[in-house]
Amino acid sequence: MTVRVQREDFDPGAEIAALGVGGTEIGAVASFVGLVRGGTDGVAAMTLEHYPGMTERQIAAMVDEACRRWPLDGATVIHRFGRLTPGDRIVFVGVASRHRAAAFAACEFLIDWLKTRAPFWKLEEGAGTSRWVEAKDEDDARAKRWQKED
Amino acid sequence: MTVRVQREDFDPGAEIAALGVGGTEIGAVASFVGLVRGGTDGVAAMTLEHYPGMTERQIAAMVDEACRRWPLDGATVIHRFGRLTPGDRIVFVGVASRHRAAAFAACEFLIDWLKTRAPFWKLEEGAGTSRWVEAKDEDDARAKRWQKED
Amino acid sequence: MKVLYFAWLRSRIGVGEEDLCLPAGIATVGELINWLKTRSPGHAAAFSDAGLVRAAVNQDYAGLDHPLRPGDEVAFFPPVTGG
Amino acid sequence: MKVLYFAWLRSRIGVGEEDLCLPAGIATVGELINWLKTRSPGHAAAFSDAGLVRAAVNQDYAGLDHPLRPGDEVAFFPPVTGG
Repeated sequence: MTVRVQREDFDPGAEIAALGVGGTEIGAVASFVGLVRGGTDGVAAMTLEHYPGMTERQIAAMVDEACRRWPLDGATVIHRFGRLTPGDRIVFVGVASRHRAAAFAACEFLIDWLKTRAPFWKLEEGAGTSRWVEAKDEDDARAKRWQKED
Repeated sequence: MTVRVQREDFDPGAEIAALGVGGTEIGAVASFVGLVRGGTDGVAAMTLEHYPGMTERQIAAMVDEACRRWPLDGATVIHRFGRLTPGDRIVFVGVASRHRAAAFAACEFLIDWLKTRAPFWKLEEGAGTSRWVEAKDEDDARAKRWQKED
Repeated sequence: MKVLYFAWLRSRIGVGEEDLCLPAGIATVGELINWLKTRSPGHAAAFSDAGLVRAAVNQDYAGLDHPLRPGDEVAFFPPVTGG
Repeated sequence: MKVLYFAWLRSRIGVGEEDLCLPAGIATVGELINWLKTRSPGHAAAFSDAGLVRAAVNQDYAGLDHPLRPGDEVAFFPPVTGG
């Protein structure tokens, strides 16, 4: 299990390759790459602020939870911070499993949870001003799909 | 939209990067890599036979259908044929979209359909014998999830 | 008419492709199968369990009642196992 | 006690971190917020809509009634927008 919070870009191909070498029982690697969108309102750049320490702790807890819910052979989460421009990669989630259903479910679970639990905040720049992006109800709704009935 | 049926290996990172440059409106690239599993019965290798012509035609039709169902900015399907050994990559499915929900759904749709509609057959070698792999009911069930009620 | 066989149908029949002159009265995929079964013990073995055989006409999936026309490319194979 | 602010809470308060000596009687996150609001107009503005503020104690999410102990690291921030 790999969790990295970093300013630098990452290489999705290298991460997928690393997930696939965890054993010959791995049949499926599902992955997700999130990119900065330009937007119709002409966003020129954004700065991702985060809470060092809590970020890694929360992401590690999400990965542990995914491993409890699905039979996984590997999981990698990388999230960037700092200034990014449209087209830049922001986030990578990759999951290896024997079967594809578990790989897809865990991958979606992790990105949905990242969106609603990992302490990152986006400050968008555009047309000479900047504004803090507001959280989306839609993201909360997607994350709630994974809540267990206890 | 890219469809390739080939003997050679492919580079998931290069395919994901190519999907991401389709425009600054792309926020999500979901992808899937299928690998040859060794299996507990000690499979040493497999040979993937296919129906040249029909394979490309059926995969292109699946990609068209995915584009009708979800708002996609790009889709790539690569499927190998020939002799492969455990750990080798077999199949790549990558989908780019503005939003991650569409990217994940279309990616799962394409791999589920590939498993049940693309004319490929696996001949497994192991312990001095070879046998044709049988289709799985589980794969049919997963593909049926996507059938529309007309 | 060009008829193709894949996977274990090919193994049992012994060839992957046949160019056949169909006798009169064979108008559907199902009728073609019934005629092919009479051609050799290998053909009979390949088509012995119709439930395990899939058909395509001109590279699209086709049912037993799918009509056949001169020049069609017909293929028979087991349920697919790619991906 | 170390208190951290992120995103627009930091902008409004003017600093990202404060080392504070809490007066007696502040035993929960909610009580801490009420006291912080009295420290400056910036603090008051940051906490003016409690529904927009999330809290963490020792880097785990915490509700208003979460107890505070000496040495805790407390953070306040808006709903997250990463990914």
